[in-house]
Amino acid sequence: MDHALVVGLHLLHAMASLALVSVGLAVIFGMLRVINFAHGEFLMVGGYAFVLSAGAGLNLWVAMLVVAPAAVGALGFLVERFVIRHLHGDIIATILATWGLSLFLIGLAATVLGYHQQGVAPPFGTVQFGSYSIGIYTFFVMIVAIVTIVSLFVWLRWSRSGLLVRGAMQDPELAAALGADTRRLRTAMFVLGSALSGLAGAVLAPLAGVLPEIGATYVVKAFITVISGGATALTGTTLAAALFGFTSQAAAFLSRPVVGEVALLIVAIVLLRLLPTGITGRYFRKAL
Amino acid sequence: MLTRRTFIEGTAATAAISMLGRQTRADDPISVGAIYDLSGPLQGFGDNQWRCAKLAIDQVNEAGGLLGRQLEVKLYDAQSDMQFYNQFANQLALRDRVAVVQGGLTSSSREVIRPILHRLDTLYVYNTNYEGGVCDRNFFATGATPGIYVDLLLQAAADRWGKRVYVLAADYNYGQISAQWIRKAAQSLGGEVVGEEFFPLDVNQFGATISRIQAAEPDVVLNVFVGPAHEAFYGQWASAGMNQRIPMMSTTFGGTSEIVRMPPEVVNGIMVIGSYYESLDNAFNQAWLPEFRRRYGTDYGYLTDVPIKDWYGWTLWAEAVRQAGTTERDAVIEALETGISVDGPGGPVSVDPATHHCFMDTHLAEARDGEFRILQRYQGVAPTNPAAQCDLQARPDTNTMFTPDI
Amino acid sequence: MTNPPLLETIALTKRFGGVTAIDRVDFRVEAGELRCLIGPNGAGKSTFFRCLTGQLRPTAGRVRFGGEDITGAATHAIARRGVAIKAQIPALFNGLSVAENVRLATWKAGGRAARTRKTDEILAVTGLSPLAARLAGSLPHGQRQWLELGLVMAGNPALMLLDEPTAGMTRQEVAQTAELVRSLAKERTVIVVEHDLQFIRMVAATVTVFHQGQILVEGPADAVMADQRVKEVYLGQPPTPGAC
Amino acid sequence: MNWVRERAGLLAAVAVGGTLIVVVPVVAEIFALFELTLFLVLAILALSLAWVWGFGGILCFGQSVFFGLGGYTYAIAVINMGDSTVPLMLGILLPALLAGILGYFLFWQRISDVYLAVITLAVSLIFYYLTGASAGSEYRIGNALLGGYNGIPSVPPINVPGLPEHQVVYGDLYVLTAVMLAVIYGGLRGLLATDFGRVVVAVRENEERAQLLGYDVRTTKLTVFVIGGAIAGLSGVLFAAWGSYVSPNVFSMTFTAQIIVWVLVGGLGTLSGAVVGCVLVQAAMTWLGEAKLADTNLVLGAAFVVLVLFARRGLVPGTRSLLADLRGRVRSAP
Repeated sequence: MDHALVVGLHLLHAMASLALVSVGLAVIFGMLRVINFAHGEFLMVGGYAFVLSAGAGLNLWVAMLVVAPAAVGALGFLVERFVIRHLHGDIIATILATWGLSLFLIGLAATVLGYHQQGVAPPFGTVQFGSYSIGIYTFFVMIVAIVTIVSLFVWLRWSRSGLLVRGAMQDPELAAALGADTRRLRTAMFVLGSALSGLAGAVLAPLAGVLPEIGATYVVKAFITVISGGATALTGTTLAAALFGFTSQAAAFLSRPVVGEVALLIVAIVLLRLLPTGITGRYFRKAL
Repeated sequence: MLTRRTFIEGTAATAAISMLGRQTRADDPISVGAIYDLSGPLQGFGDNQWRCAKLAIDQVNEAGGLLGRQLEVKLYDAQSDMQFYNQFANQLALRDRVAVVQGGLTSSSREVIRPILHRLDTLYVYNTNYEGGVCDRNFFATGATPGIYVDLLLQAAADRWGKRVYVLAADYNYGQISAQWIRKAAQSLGGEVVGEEFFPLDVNQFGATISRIQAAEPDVVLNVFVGPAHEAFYGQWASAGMNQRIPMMSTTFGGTSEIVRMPPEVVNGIMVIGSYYESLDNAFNQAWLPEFRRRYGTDYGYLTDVPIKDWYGWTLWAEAVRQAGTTERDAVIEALETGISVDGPGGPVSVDPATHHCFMDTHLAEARDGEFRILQRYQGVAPTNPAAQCDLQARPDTNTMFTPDI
Repeated sequence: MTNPPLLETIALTKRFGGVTAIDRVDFRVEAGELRCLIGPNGAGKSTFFRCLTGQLRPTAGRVRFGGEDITGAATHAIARRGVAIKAQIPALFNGLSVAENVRLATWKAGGRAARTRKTDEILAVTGLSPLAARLAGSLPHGQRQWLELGLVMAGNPALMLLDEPTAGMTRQEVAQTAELVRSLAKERTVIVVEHDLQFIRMVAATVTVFHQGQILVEGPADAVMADQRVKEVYLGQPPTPGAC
Repeated sequence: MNWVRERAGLLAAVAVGGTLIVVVPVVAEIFALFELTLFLVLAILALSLAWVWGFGGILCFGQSVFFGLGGYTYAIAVINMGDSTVPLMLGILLPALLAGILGYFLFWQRISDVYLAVITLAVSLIFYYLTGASAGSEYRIGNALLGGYNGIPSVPPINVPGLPEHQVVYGDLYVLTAVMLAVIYGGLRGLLATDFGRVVVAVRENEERAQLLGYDVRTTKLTVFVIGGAIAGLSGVLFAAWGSYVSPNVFSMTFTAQIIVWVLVGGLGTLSGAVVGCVLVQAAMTWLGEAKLADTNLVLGAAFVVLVLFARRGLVPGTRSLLADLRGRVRSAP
């Protein structure tokens, strides 16, 4: 019984952390149709921002929930303003640009920050279920993921600015004709997506550590999750993260970790074969 | 064109070219080759490897060089990419005509360059702990092999906590072979391996594993993790409160300054084994470590036995050249095979003529507040596991990599 | 026993989610006929065309061409049977030259020499010979229309579907196009979707009126124009070019 | 004069090819040839993606899978057989076969764009994990140990068919590779000039229009994909023979992204761009590894971003339009 409960919690955690890792990419992909290959490095920068400011004596929660998203949001602003904007949505050019950015950020982190920044231990204690224990921080990660995604949904669904964003996602020209400043909107959404990546990087840092190359462990799964989600990025990504997180963790429980990794990829392939335009290509068209 | 081809046809001819190239005037510098990962995912290892190597080379040069000649090091950054090891090894042997090549970190990098340097008659010294088994007259290893380490660790665990061990290892030759040694060691101690899991190098979710360990309730967990993704384990282990409940040992922890990067509350108590820790109080280290810090500052992380072996590798080679009176390969090999010995920050190290691996002091230590506390010293530990099949004195033509007979 | 019609649909239906774009349409065209389809925006004309070419798979019903069932067949297979379409917005190979565009459509002509001859011929007919080396993507709209017509003609199809061939054309070009369509219809069956009543009068064809996915009326042009129901449909929602 | 101008690209290619095959082996040092061999091997791989993506319009993020499969197939087969002739064939055939199966899976379901990219990437990563999980003596095929992440070392070189003792190494391997590259480049250009080549480009330009003209887009794409797979496989064979080594790394995200980068740097939609991009990027990385001026990632990353900003379509198209500009200016000058 305890075992089932613990397994269930681990499954939820895997789903939540995959969603958290992917959501920033989903916002950027959903709004700008830009695949940000530097996404992993945005998470890395978020992790460093958190670890460095916490190490400098800043309150842990301020460092995690404010400084990290703000820092990566600022980075996102610069990237959008000086690179992405000038590519005019050319998907091929953005692949090369963001890949270059990814290498650049890794190199920068390796040169400037080095490999010796001290990490932060996961706060909180543990809860006990019979002979099993789980870190309370695990629940915290789930809560952050849920709060992030739910507030995005609420904002897009019910606020005026959310409506504007949805309109611009559907038809940028029409939105522009109706007086929306789509250029500023694109910048704003890129910054939002970056900030969310920064948040995710910071929240996961105590569990994953921070190194210049840490982004590589995130980017592939985030990429596959977001694309498999399909056209309606937020709903799609949430569903895909749940499916993939569940599959890989369940397979890892039943067998070896490598089976978990492969299972995720196979499910992604089968899914895209059955729904060639992603989960939300066929269903949930009216979702966000 | 034709002459070139006939030249390249046989290795003997190639050797002749290299020999010709090495005939130099008495005051020319001696070219030596170094390949390290100074960028890419392995930079965390490569930076300190190179610092230690350079210290040894600089010390030789500052003391007047070798045979009255300065060492001129050709350094290449392999960028954590095997194809560059290939390119640069060829370049060092064919263009730079170096007297020795040292470097490489992963077993794959070693197995890429070792055959090349063997074929091109250029001496190769490899300075990293690895799974063991290489038997090649042109090859010397200063690194330790896991057989020795796991024996000592499990003995220490049996003395302190018990004999039921849970093994976590990288799904990697090093991890697989280590796991085999662990099984054997546990058996001979009368203990048992109650669980064994292997992880691809980029897995960083350990929830399932941690709950399985909780179910198995071992006396001790022994990990052989490799790479940055696996580091995530420690945070997750501590988050679940396990670092207070089950002791943890590792043969790999510490290699990339984890001890200063990870919060003490996460890693305190992890028991490790290796030939060097900064906290060693021998006289040599008391002078050596300040010298290292004088040259490189203090922002290098923390040195353990992986980078330090590069200092030994270069120092051993220099000693052999002095003894041989020449940089010529065969003479240097013969000098090394006399069981040559040097003192260093981790204690004296000497070459085993039969296996071309090294005898060295080994220390049991425990992570404590950003430092490794030395628990025990084992003197002159022998390179046991390649010894079983490899005898380069009896069979100098051997050129192979044995799968250790476990 | 009479010959089967060249094209026949039986209760052809296409639904998108909850919307029924084509609703049980029974439609037939005899060989050699020239037919106009009209109807207000959203009446389902373009969707109907796309069901005929296999670009869309009908939800229900059958499509017969030359007596054979081609429902759900692959687009290219239907094209090979001799159905060609000029889309509403010209679909060309923008990165290829005008001549290469045409040449690609001439594969039925035979060997290399025959294809070259056919290409030259089509370029001449459409007045594009001087522009043969230009990239299709760089042509102005009117000439894109001509080029696409050229592509459709080059395959020498038995059935030609033209979706608003005169959109964006000048009055004079409309007249030219009408002339061309009339001459094309001499050797084959042509179905034209058109809003331009002047054009319809010029080609003097039988007219089928679509409304809300169904056939409202069918008959000679003048009679249909005079029909009260047609007037109501158009008064309720006057035709605007550019959308379906 | 006009004749020359119209065929300037072709003439340049012939000149470069001739120099590479005939002149370079005579003047260059062995180590330089050795390095150049690698660049040309990888250029073949770059060509395969330039063909599949730039001309076939298939956004394949897993070209590495055919390269890696070619390398692994060759390594395993040649270790077991000794003579390299059959292994070389297998190293081309097996990737082509996989491309056929994968292509059928992809194109008959009309999977396109980024979704196709994700599937091909996922296939490559599956190979990455599976080969990576093959450490241990139980994973062996005949005499070949798979070796997990360590890969397969000591892969025998290519030999003259039937004469295992006549190994094709260093200068000879260089000439073989350069000839292969020239043959493939010429072959692809020739293919593009045929009616089939037109159809390939037509499918890229407007898939629906091609279908409406009666072309079976699926078989066209499949053919393109299989040809691309075979070329990538050959490149993998040469890579394994060059380095005597193959490891799961060839299936990794980093490696497959590198192929995309070569093609984009040189210019998508050109064949010469892929070769130029690949050789330039590889040479730059090698140079940075030797010179150690700064972190390789830092320099390379910045270079890519700057390149995208100033020549969005890549070096070769960028240079072409620059030359055309200059020519126009010269002509319009009084």
